[in-house]
Amino acid sequence: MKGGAPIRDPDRVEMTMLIQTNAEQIPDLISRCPELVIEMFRRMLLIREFDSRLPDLYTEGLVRGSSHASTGQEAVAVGACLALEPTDLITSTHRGHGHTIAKGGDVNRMMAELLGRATGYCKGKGGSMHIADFSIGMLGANGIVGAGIGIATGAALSASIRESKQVVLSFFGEGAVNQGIFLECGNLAAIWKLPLILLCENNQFAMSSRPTETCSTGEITQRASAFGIPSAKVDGMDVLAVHGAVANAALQARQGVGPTFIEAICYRYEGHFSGDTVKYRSKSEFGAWKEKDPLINLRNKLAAAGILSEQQAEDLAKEAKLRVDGALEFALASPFPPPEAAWEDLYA
Amino acid sequence: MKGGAPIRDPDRVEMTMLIQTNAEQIPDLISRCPELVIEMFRRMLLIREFDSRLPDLYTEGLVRGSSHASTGQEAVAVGACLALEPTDLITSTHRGHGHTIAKGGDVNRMMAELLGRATGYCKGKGGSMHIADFSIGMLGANGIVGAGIGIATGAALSASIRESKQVVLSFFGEGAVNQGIFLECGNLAAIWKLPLILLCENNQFAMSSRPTETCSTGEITQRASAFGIPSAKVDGMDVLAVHGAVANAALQARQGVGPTFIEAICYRYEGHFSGDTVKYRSKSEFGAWKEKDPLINLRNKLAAAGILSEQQAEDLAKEAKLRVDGALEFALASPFPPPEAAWEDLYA
Amino acid sequence: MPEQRSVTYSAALNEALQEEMRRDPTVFVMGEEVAVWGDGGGVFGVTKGLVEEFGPKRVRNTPISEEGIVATAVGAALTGLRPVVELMYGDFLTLAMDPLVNQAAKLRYMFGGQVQVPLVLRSNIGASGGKAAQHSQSLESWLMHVPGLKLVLPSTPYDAKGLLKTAIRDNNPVVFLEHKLLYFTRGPVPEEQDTIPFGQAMICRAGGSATVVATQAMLKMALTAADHLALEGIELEIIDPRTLVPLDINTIIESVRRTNRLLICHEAVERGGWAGEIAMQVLEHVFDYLDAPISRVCAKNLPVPYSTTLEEVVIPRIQEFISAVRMLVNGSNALESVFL
Amino acid sequence: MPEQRSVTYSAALNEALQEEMRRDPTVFVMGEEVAVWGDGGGVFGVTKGLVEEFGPKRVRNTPISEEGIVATAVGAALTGLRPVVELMYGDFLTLAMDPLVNQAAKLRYMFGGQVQVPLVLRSNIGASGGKAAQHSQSLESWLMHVPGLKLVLPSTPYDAKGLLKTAIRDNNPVVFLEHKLLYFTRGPVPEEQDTIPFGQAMICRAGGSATVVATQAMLKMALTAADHLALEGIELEIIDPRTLVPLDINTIIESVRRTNRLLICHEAVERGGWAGEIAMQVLEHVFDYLDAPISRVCAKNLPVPYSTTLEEVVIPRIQEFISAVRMLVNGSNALESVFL
Ligand SMILES: Cc1ncc(C[n+]2csc(CCOP(=O)(O)OP(=O)(O)O)c2C)c(N)n1
Ligand SMILES: Cc1ncc(C[n+]2csc(CCOP(=O)(O)OP(=O)(O)O)c2C)c(N)n1
Ligand SMILES: [Mg+2]
Ligand SMILES: [Mg+2]
Repeated sequence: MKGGAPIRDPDRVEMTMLIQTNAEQIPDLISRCPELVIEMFRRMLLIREFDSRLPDLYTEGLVRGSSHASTGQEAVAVGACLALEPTDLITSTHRGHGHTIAKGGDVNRMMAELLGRATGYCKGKGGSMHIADFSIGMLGANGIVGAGIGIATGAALSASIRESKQVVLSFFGEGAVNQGIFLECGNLAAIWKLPLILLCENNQFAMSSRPTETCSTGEITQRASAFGIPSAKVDGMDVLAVHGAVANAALQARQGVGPTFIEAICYRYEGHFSGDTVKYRSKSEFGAWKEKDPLINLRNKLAAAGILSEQQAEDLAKEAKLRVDGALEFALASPFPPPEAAWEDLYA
Repeated sequence: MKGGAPIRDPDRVEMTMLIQTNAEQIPDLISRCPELVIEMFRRMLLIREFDSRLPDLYTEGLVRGSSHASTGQEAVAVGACLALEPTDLITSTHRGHGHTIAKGGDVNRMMAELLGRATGYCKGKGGSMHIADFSIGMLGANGIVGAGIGIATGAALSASIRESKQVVLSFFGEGAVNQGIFLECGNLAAIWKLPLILLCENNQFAMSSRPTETCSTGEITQRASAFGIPSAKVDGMDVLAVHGAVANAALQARQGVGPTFIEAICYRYEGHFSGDTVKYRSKSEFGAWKEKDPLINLRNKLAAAGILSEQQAEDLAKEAKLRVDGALEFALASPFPPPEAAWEDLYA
Repeated sequence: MPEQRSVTYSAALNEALQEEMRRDPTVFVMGEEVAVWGDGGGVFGVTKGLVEEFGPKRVRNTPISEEGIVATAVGAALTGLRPVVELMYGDFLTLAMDPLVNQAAKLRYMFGGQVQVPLVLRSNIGASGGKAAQHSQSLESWLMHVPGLKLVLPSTPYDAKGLLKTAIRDNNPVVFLEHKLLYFTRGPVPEEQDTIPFGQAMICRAGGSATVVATQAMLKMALTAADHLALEGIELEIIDPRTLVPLDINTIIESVRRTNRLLICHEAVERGGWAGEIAMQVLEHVFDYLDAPISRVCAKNLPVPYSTTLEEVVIPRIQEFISAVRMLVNGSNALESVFL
Repeated sequence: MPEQRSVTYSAALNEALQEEMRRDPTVFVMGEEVAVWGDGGGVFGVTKGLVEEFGPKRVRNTPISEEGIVATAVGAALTGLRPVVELMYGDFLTLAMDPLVNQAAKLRYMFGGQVQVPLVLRSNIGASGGKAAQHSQSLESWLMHVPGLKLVLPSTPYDAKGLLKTAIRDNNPVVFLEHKLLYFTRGPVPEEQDTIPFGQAMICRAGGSATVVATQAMLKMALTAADHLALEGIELEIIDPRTLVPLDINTIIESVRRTNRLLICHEAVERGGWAGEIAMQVLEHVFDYLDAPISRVCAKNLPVPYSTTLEEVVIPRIQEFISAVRMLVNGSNALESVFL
């Protein structure tokens, strides 16, 4: 499936305030809403830039614990988040930097969190696996595979009870579809017709495990049929395809039709986490996927449409670099939390 | 689906030692293996008789805790267990008396257990919800909805590793298909092609809840598609239908094809447990199901086939009554476990 | 003054739910059979009548999916609602530990205080009439060990109502554990009763011979035993902590300063149970006041067996309690010789 | 005598698995990434090389399904095999509590001794380098509270190997908790080393000033601290219980009889942690020998935060330990005035 996207009035498209009016398929989001697509490109570049820094930050000892890069998967995060309203909600995984940036998060605060600083999103208490920004509807990364699905289902139940018209999108890896919570919450979402989008990022690996070894159905989407949930499979290297699928799912959710399952096929460029020796895959496999690189893919399309010159593309890349440089500077200049802060924030 | 049954050499059919040689469909188990079908009838009568006593035993204070009658569901237990080899294994649920009898269990020891006696299956430690008889491959009732599925999957893994050619059948209620363990173990069984039969007893209720309210797919069998497991729906009021479906599944399992999911449609005659006021269903609904009573159903077929006279049927019913009377006598004559026994059996 | 009403523990809980749901539209109830069972609402009748008043949107029957239900409640609590979840039996906590422990208890802290998790998880503990190993456990000690949770064990209808109201208004995850044997016990609950603050122990009986800390069914047993012991001249001071987190250790300490002896009684399994925690805190504060070793009467280190003769061995009995008190009050030298 | 070999804790565990799998064909290994990761076998390398020797039938990579994996192991253990399951992090116990607690621990008892459950659940505990709240917990106290389980916390490569062999041969469910910071520490493991019996504590250092009970990373810290304290004339007697269930309380008691002072140190959260259990048992046996309140040094009642400056507050540090020992040895009057 290669999804369309909602019609947008180009004049109404603001970069962080995308208003969807209806979801009739339009053939060409690029020509109708160039600013939106440029913003997609910008956020994808920012994710690429941000997560490319992780290995070094880890090696230098600036980032502790486990941190997981989402390079290669930028199109999924951005396509999905920019198909949502700013007031919509997402839950994330252990691999959450991309989701945060895509939802409009602040790289300064994220970098500061990675570096354990008091100015970080979680005041240094969370680190990479626990980034959250409730002000933009990012309900948190999570160190427990599958846990975000439960939280998202609850948030969707809440939206439904509060009649807020919010949609909740849960990002999870294809490794999570073997966790019991996926069945339990998929079922709850279906019987209660919750405004939930289950977005499975199939990046081909759960650590070293292939979905073909661990998921009994050849097609992961088949699992959604166990809940009677409509499902779609989408090219996760194509931000426009992801955007279209999610926009449709969001519209359905908002209309009270219920949840949708979307599998976005993509590829994890880095190892599972900083330090992974990645012996379980071949260079040629990686190379084949790089051919479909989501950033190059989009840049080519934008160039072909004549709305992004080589120079502009370079400028945007430079902008991303500067923003991440700035984030690192901000983080490095920030203090570590004082010891007393350990005692804060347990109870409200 | 209305299953056939394996061809059996009638001469080789012993009541507790059924050897399956192959599973070509035969049109009429009654004429080919009358002793087998009579044994089915006998065991069904015994279950009916046994579980009919529960309400009184509970009211009289002889049975404590929670006990769950399986009257109305006799055909499922018996059809399934008599399609297995004696060395095959089953796991049961909180509603396990029927499964135990069907697998060839001893009503004396079961009744003694219900009455908390030292001669009971569990020496009085388990009670109704924890009856087990490892000597006949009955791996235990279970008070946790869904837990038996996990144990059965493990037993099937064990059979597979040990190359024992055993098949494992897990009985569970339709209420259990919303538990995460069903997904996790269904998936494991499928990827590992375990010799497992997932037998869902859809008795229309999980306490007061209807499957239509709690299970998101109209068809419960659809859930098996989430694991890529072949599934069948069978008339659970017809012991021959159940037998045929399970026999086929067992053959497949033994051949290494992997797990099968079977939904047996039946009806719970009593309340959920002794004490349930059963306000959530109508008399007329109950009446309609009673029309299909599995015992009458089978008795009529046997009578039509001319292999069971009215007198013989009455005699068998009397035999069942006597056996349960005997079981009660045995139990009542048995001592309670001495207090010291509480300290035994924790560690091996 | 209005006349003293007497209501059951179950009805008192029901009133608390009803009043809080009226007061605050963000409160909702979710769990297996909470809208339907018996005369309508939960196997112990606690949610009776709620679906009629508040409708199925706020009183939600769920499938049998303990992990999913609690996880869903966490998500709802993060986004502006106040879920009150019922787990039919406390033994099923085993299925919901991840959303409770790794999510509800930690999210606020992990996220640097960005959010609050106002969730109440109601369930029950205790053995009652042969429910056996998988329906009789008292698992509160696990939860006491989880930073970020609050933990309430009400012993009377009065406390049940007041503490549940407080739990619902609390902005943190609260595990609220009722006791199966108490649901149909009665006690005074004044019409106007409102919240009861967490962290305030109740001295249920004053006495100078020894301090006893106990909750729920064990508290009832201790109070009965105290009457007997009084005839022997042993005057127990009996304290119900009411909430284990936060724990009112001061009331216990002050009592021990007066009595110089302490016995802790819980129905949870002895080994690793919360008696040890109270003992440690008391040692840390008033070791020098102790005239005898701190003593405990708890369930044996066994699963709960089915048959009466066995269940009675595992669950503390009054005779056992009385013996332990006599031992304690007779002085430590006697004890030494018994134990070594 | 063969020369002393020095191997890592991880390699020692690996040897135990290899030797037991060779010895007994019913032993098999199951878990996430146990056959593949890194140089082959588990994120901490414990199952390295096993799939090559024993094949994928006995060394089974699983999907991410913690509850299902442990449940499956229970079923396999009931039917003649000896599963050794790896949970990648001990924090994921939250997902497997039902098969572990309601099934593995109880089935034999519930079924009146009909069957045995020879299952080993390997996992790990402890904070290490900023893994934060969901990957740093020490949840052993929960398991100590579950009758029917055995509980092992090895501190050295030697113990790791010997105790794992014993665990695999045990006919009961054993939870075997390794410590993340120890995997790559080295120590002597003689070639011929075999099983180590459960329930035998080890006196790691003899001394007369005070008894310390500690395990794993805390044991290492205590041993280091003891060297410092010795310079001040404080001689610690340091005991590693090695198995918490069964617990060798006698070795602890005898030590306390000599030292008259006890400090318990664990990385698990203080409130409701196993220090309380050891304290209770010591009180019950040798109260009169205590010259000071039993003291504890444990993780604070907080989730484990990410940043170094915060993690250091929560996880016990050596300075804190040293202060607590000084306090303890300076006598109880000083303590009183500090705490009250
Ligand atoms: C409950 C749980 N089990 C195991 C892990 C360890 N773990 C972390 S990420 C991961 C793989 C997840 O794969 P997938 O869901 O596909 O996400 P991806 O890493 O590919 O983004 C595993 C096994 C965990 N964090 N939580
Ligand atoms: C984990 C768990 N949740 C809830 C219960 C309480 N309970 C016991 S039986 C039951 C209904 C089960 O329904 P179903 O699976 O259809 O089996 P049936 O009773 O119809 O045989 C419930 C909710 C339980 N025992 N275990
Ligand atoms: Mg993946
Ligand atoms: Mg049912």
